[in-house]
Amino acid sequence: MMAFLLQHAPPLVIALPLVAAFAMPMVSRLGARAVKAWALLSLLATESLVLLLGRDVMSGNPHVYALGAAIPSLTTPAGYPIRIIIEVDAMSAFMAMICASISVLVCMYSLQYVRKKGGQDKYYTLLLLMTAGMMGLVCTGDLFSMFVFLELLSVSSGALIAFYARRGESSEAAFKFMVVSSIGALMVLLAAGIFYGQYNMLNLAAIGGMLRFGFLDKVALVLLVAAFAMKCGAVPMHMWVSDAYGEAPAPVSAFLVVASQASLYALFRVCFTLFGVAAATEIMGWALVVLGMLTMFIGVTMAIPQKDIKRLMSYHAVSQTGYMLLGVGVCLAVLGNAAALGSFGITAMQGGLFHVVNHAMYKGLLFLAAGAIIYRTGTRDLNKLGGLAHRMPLTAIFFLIGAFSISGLPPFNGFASKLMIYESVFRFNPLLSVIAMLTSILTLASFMKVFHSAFLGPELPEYRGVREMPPAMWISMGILAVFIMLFGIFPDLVVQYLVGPASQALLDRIGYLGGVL
Amino acid sequence: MTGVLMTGAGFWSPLVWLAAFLIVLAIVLLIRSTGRKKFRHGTDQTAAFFSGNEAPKTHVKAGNIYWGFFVTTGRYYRWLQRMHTGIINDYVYGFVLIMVILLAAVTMGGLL
Amino acid sequence: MKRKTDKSMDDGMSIIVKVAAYVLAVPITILGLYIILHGHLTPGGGFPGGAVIATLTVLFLVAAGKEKAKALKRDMISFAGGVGLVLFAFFGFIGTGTTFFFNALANSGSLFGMRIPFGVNPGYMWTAGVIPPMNMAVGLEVAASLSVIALVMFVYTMEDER
Amino acid sequence: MMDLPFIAVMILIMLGISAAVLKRNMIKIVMGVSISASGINLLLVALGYREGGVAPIFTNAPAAQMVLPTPQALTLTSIVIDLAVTAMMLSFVILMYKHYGSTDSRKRRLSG
Repeated sequence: MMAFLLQHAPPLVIALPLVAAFAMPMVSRLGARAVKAWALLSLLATESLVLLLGRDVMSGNPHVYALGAAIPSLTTPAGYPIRIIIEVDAMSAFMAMICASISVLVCMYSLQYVRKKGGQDKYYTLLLLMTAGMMGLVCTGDLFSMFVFLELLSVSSGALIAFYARRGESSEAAFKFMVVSSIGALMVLLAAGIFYGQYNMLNLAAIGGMLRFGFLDKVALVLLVAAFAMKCGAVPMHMWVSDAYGEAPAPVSAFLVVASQASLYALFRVCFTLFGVAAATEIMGWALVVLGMLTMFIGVTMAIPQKDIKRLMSYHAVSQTGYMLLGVGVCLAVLGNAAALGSFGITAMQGGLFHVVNHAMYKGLLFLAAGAIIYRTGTRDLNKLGGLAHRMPLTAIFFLIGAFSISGLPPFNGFASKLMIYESVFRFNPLLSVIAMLTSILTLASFMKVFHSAFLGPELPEYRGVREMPPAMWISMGILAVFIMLFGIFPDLVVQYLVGPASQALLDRIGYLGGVL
Repeated sequence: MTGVLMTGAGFWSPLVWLAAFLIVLAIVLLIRSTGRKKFRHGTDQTAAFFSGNEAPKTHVKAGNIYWGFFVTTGRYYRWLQRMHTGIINDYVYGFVLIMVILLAAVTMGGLL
Repeated sequence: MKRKTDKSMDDGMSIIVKVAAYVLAVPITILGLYIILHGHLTPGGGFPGGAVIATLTVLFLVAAGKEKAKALKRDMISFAGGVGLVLFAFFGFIGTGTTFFFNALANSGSLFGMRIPFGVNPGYMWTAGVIPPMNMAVGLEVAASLSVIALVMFVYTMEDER
Repeated sequence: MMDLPFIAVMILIMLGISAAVLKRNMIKIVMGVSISASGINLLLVALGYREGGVAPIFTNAPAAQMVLPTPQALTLTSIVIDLAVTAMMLSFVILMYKHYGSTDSRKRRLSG
């Protein structure tokens, strides 16, 4: 049974949340409790399947699965790959584990957070669809499926952003999100068309094996990089992020962070696996580094003056994405230079990937803490908040953990990944490292502003009746906080068992191509 | 060795950091315990000194924090405000701009 | 903001449009079903056929108007859509003994399992394995969800200002 | 003459994106996105065309080389997705019109 599940795990991790979402209209006839139980159970099942798959993949055993073939590993029946192929290597498994874990916590938090009458089943359907889209995006080995899952992700997250349709702002944010992300996805489709016209293939590995890097390939590279960089919120294409994250319900914002990181995965996959050393890696790497620097600095400076707590945090999400782009961009820039790659390139990439998982955790925790404030006080305006630590001490502690972690204070996990990025980037170009540190300082400054204005100070009369958040919310936040501490105290184990294999898989282009061909 | 993260140029050991933190904490508590014991909570001892008057119990609102920072960097922030218009056309324009710049960089890059 | 409520759409359009719509309903249904059922033989399939059937809903909404539109229950329609999708996934899971989406029914001799004779043929209905049932499932789903979209948008645009 | 569809594709995509950048009416922005999508669908269909090939339909097929049905499948999928996206965007425009009373993209509340 376990072997059967493991063999069929790659399509099942996509199909399980998808089928659970399809069945939701039937389950919703049994009442709101059944809807919640169904969503949580199916996400837990997905999570356990992903962990099962991830443990196998991380131990150096990538899975390749051809849908509809006579045997799962029959990828090239006529000498070239023809079917939809799912390829899960350590990098995909790493991302899939992040997505699945955060989805479970977000669902748990939503059990009490989402109180809208009559919208429960739709909320959980869309949450499940989003999970399926992310899983598909990180697991697929096919450029066209990537487009399909990207659109599935965009449509479901667009609908979730506009969940509180009574507010005009959320429709506005969702409209902007949909326009921008559908144009981005169209560019991905255009790139897929360009590849199909040249090589008659859509499989990432097959295209990578035949790549000539002519003019059309360069156009396709630019389209893909621009589209995925936009989807992960790089400056100057980041404006949708602050609208969308700011207006979505708080758990959805926490989940959208992971959605952006799935796009980041696609960006790395395209740069490292599809193009690899053959392409202009130095230029592309520098482009990512410059984008990363801009993202980091403009994101954080835009965050400081914000007065809406969630909008402020969304700008921080933009800013933190810059660190990942910086770390991995440095590795991409030195990809052709074996000595530099060995001495600091790999560390930079590991720092970037470590930051991905850390960011998913602490940003999730911060958004959930913001959600708790909004849930109890009903306002998101920092000018109206104050003195909440008297009434919500647990929220204050969780918020502080998240804030310390995002600002890179030891011994939290943000410090470990940022230190890896600083020290490796310093050997690449010291100026970049200095700007990155300055960004961290500004991050701490702006979170102290939030902490001071929301939690500190005398108790305000209008919040005298505020109580601590309900159990489902603090349990999910507590799990995140515990993992932040653990990752902070044992960063070497995380790097050794999770990040290390993932970065190796991303660098091992031949291995990925050989999995299919 | 468990607990030591190699960062390329150096290393980071949270366990050692925690141990050092605890030692410093112990020293701080030690010094603190030698202090005077006359401190009383909730008396005039803890009240803020406000020229002899009753100290106002107000909360500094978020909009007033870092006022000087924004005054100093006003030109930069005005530039940022002009950039973040919030109009969807500008979002798409930024995307097209990045595509053009990247395309120029990738195609012209070989010539330079 | 106050806006005038459009009462003229409450009872639908004129009697001519209504009669024409009711007459057209039969050929539209038949065309849709034909496209769905022959999806594995001719161009078309679940999505185009379902979309054709969904035009029926649009036609009904436009012709009959807002009052009659209340007869269409959104919950029931999305339930039907869910059934279609779950059926589709079920046919995907049938092949899981070998691989996901494996066409287990094809050439098996059972329902839709007829072997296709090689060469030019007029099209045999009982071939193609799981593809025709999947087409039907998708047809049901698409017809239902497009109807829901049309219904929701119709209700939105007709709704009075709060 | 073989390049004609590709020129049309480029024109359509450019038209769509320039509509999204330049037009201030949100309905027109949605139309621009749809036009770009149609351009890309045209690209996929044009890529699938082979001189002298027949459509990949077994029924009453003449004895000639069939084209690979992949581009057609891609086009159908992308049409379906485009439909969903357009429906979503239009419903957001409806909602925004209800709240803001305008379809002008400059009438926004989220900025900065």
